[in-house]
Amino acid sequence: MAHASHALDRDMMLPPAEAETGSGVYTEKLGMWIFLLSEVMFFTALIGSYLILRVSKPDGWAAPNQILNVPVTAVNTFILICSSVTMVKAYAAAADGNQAKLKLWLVATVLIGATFVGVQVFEYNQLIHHGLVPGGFVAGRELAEAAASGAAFKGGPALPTSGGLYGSTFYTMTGFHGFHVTMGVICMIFVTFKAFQGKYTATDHRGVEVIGLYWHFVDLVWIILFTIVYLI
Amino acid sequence: MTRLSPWISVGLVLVACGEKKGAGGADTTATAAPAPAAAGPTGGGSITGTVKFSGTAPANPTIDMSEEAACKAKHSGTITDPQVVVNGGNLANAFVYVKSGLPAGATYTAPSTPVVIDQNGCLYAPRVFGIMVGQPLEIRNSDPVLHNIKAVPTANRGFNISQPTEGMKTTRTFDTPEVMVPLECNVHSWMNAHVGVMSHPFFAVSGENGSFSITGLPAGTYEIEAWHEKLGTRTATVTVPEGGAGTAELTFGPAA
Amino acid sequence: MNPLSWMLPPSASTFAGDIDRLYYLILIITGIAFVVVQVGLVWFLIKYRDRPGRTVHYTHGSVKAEVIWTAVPTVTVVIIGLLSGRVWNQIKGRESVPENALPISILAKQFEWHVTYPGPDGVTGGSDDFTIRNQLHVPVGRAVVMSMTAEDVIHAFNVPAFRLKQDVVPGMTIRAWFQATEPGTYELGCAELCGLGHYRMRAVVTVHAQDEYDQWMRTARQTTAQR
Amino acid sequence: MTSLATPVESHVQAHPDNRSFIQKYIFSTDHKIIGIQFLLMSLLFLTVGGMLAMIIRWQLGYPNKPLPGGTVLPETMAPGGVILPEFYTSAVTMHGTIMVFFAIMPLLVGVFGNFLIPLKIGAPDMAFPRINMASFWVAVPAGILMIAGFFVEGGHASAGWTSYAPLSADPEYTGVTAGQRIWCVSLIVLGLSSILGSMNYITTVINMRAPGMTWFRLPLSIWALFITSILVLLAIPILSGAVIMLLFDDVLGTHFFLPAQGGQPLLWQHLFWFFGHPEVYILILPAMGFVSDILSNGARKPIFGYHSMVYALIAIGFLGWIVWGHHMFQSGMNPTLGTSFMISTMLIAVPSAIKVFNWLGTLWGGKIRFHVPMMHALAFVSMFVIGGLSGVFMASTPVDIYIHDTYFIVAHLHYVLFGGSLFAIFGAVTFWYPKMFGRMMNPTLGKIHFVLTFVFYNLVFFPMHQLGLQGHMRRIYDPTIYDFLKPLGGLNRFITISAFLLFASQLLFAYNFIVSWFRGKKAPANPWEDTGLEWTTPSPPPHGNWPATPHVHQPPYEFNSPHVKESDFLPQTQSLDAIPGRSSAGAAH
Repeated sequence: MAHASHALDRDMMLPPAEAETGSGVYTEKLGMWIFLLSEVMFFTALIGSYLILRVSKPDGWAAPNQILNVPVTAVNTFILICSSVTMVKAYAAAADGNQAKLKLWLVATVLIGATFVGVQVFEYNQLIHHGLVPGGFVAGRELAEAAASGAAFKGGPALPTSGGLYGSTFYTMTGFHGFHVTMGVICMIFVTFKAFQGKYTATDHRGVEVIGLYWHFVDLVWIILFTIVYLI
Repeated sequence: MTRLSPWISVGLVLVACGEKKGAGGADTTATAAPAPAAAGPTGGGSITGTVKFSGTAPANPTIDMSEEAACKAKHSGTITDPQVVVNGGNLANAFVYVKSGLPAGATYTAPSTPVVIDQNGCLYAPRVFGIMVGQPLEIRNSDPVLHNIKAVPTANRGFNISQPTEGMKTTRTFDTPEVMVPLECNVHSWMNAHVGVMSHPFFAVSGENGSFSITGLPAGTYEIEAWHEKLGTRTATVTVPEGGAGTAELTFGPAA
Repeated sequence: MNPLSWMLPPSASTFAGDIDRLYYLILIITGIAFVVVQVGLVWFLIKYRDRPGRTVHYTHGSVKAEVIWTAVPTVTVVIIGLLSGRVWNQIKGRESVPENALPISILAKQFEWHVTYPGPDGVTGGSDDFTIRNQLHVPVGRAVVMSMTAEDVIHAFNVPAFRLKQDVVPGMTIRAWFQATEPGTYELGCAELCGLGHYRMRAVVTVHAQDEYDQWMRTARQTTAQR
Repeated sequence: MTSLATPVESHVQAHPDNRSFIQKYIFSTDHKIIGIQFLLMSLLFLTVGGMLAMIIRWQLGYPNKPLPGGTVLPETMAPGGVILPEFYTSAVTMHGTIMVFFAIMPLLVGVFGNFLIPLKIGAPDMAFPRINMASFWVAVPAGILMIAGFFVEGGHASAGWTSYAPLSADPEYTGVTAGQRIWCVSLIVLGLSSILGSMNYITTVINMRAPGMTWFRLPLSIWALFITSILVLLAIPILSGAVIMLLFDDVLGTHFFLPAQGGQPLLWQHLFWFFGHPEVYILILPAMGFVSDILSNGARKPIFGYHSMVYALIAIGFLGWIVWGHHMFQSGMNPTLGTSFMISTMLIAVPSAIKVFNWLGTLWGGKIRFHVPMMHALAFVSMFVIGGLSGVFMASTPVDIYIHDTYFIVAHLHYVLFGGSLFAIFGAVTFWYPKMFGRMMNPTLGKIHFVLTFVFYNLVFFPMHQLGLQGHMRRIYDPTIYDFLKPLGGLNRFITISAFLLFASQLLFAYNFIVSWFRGKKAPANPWEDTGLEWTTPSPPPHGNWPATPHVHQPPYEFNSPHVKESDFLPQTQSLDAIPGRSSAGAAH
């Protein structure tokens, strides 16, 4: 049985107190995994509702690229994936004890994450300008006129006569994803500050690993959302 | 409330006797506009006139009140919904109000005396009336059954309140002028009333004989409008001399 | 009627037989389980109460007992489930509506039932239909199929005497059928909270003998046509 | 697992306590204080929920008669004391919401999850003490919001605790604007608290068990809380997602549940009950756990069939996810789905039956001590049987056609939630009260309270079965509108009178609870002669719980073990090797 004479000396990535064998991972990491399970269920509720609504009313949706600007979002998706790469780099640097690289990659992740959110805000702006809001098409704006005319629109079929479900699901799903990225960026800034204070060592870099888990999860959710919201 | 209800009941019985006689409930004559309580310009002038109806009045729908024995007992014979009430070519229950012509920026203070709407015999009384912005509307229930009164305005804040027992009173106000705010009861879908919310006190409702009178006006030329729940609106221009009376006759035809 | 009875109130539709039988079957099964468990519990409490000289039978359990009391409830509920499934399909199954059922459509709104009867053409949806508020008239001994929808919120069509309950959902048209067996008047109430007037959302169901129904139908067509 | 000859010196966990008052009792990270905070808050909500129940009962027993003392209520709720239909629907809604989310759920999970998990598994505190503190202080604003809703214009939410859309999604249908939004926001905030809490419980149980506390040495209360936490973790986010969509429908004009542009009212029901059925088990599983602990203690016997009890818990936790459709048999859902949901629902009766028979098996051959917690635990078993059996009626789809949305359902759910959960809570509070406050509750008052509660409880809820069988609908303001319900007026009044007496009986509990806190007899470390780890540390335990990490050598319920003769119980920390002349053989189960 391992005896730790002093809390500060021991490897904090081991269980904090003498205990029966648990999950084999340190508590913060286990906690994050469990928290992410909860997040999975949250997005399941949103995505599941979207799929049910969409399957039962197939004519309520626009084709890809009619309303949403897929190329811009594809680039944005690539940006977000890059941030996962920089996150992995930051973790590797932390595990190596390479402080300079840790700071560099963390800052990069923060910036790229913020860029993603910025592009999403820009996208929302454009959509609202064209007339798509959570409640559907805004009367008098471009999209509402196009939907009312019943004519083919932007290389696709005619727009659905009501954009209600389209706007509802689009903004709710992408909005909550964006909210999660924003929260991630805020936490990441906090972690970056701690990195600049030299709080992460080769033996104890729990914060970096835990935020990394969250970050990859948010990325993964986006890839699913991008596929089902933008591409189909 | 209890003091009033016998009279209203009598009124309702009268209504029920002759289909074209009464205008429903306590709506005896034109609802007098509340005395102006200062602020905006007033005067001794008035507009009087008659709301007419030409042609054959449409038959009013009958109401099957069999499920509400307590209400049915307040009526006799076939109960009809007094939507269009015409007496000898005169149209009752038209809301007449000054639409324009008052000095710009004139403001009028609402009186604190409430306007009363009663629910009696499962009908609203009065059926059409006016109220000033901020003036209390007292809603009464003289029936031993549940009524809920739901206002479905476009400019004002709506309300939906219930009065499960006889004798209940509730007060509400409106804060924006609106012609007209429909009032309805979700329990008895035949029950409808309309209230005109005004920023000034110059309005009236045509009585049994179609007559109306708007008093207290300063001299000037006014556009007045008559609104009827089924027949739409008619407008007229009236000039009121200082201290004198202008007259107007507004004629509705059968609904288009 | 004895308010403390475990019997179901009188019924007036063809569903009642099956539903009531199932109810009584479950009542008997659960009644036996109830008595066995409660009596056993009380008996144990008396027999094994703490008193001088009592020695405890130290045990961690018995696999045999576990198997028995897993198997018996499983078999019982599966049997109840199979019996129920059959009856359920006869009542609510999509294919269960009899061919010659009389069509009626019902619109539920806060806080009324609007019943639309077919005109002389015998089907609902034509211009000869007529609508009556809060009154459902049906002939005895003939299946009636109702197409139900709601204008605003969810309501529930509930005639206890017919043992029929069906939510009425805005945006959906739900079909439900029944066949009345006893002429008379019954009450139709809303069973799904639909707002402050929910409790007042009541209508009368009148079951007529066929000739009386035809007579009623003629009169109703005339009076509603006059409106 | 190694057997250790003597308790091993390990690193020190309890440190000198030099925290300030605020750190110690207000913004405390100590799981025991947080548990007590949850206890006080949820007992307060239990009272509010109970008062709402009195309002409901008054209206049903004496329709349109002024509520005694009702004139203190504002004109928008009860003018002249006469309860308005809109206030009645609000009261029905908030009684359900408050009891489920702010009373029973925090009482079971918030209070005892916090208090018991570290103490029973031998941990110094939760895995994340600060997140634990946050989970309480997030619940507080949620509670304040929920209460505030009563005082806003338009009144509180009135679409039922299930908030079926579209009634809940558009203020036009209820006249309630702010109240419904507050309801939504409060539940979203409370959901965050629950998720933080359950994440903590799960991590703690997995990673912080004391040496020797293997999975199958966990007391059933901890197993139950563990399974419950998993259900909370996975179910609450579904509710949050659904409530967010509901809120958006109202505030942002989205169309998820509004049919005008293709939204689906039934989608709300599917989401709500996909959350809601696991929630039902969240509200009963911990109670089953506490009752198992108390019954074994009272019977002075190991729990009968420990392993099958654990598997039954797991089975209920698993099956709970595939039965939600049984709330929707009459909803217009495809009837074929109804049949499959019926089968899964029927099957869930099996693990429940296993638990009941195992409890009886535990009593069989025991030496039963009738202390107050034991009485409540026995009442739980008896009442849960009734609630479980009445569930079979509505599981049968054809019978459900008749009894759906009637008082039969009300009777059933109260037999489970009051007869079940609340009796277990009374039992658990009295059982662990000495550990929480270091004092004993008065047993005489406790017994009087138990008897009165048990009698009046049954007088209130048992006749509701009959109301339901006569077709009495739920949530109706005035049953006398219906001719077929008129003969039930007397029964309704009888229930109302019993309900008021039931409520009054709870004053005894409140008195006992408060007075014992200050005046109660000082509690020894192990007043009930129990085997659990929490009884090896003083009452109340110090910050850090034990001077040294306890080591576990025994299964949880070793009462009257043949291996010890000196006393009739063998604490989990007791090594048989430490007792002269004993060997560990045979004790390991």
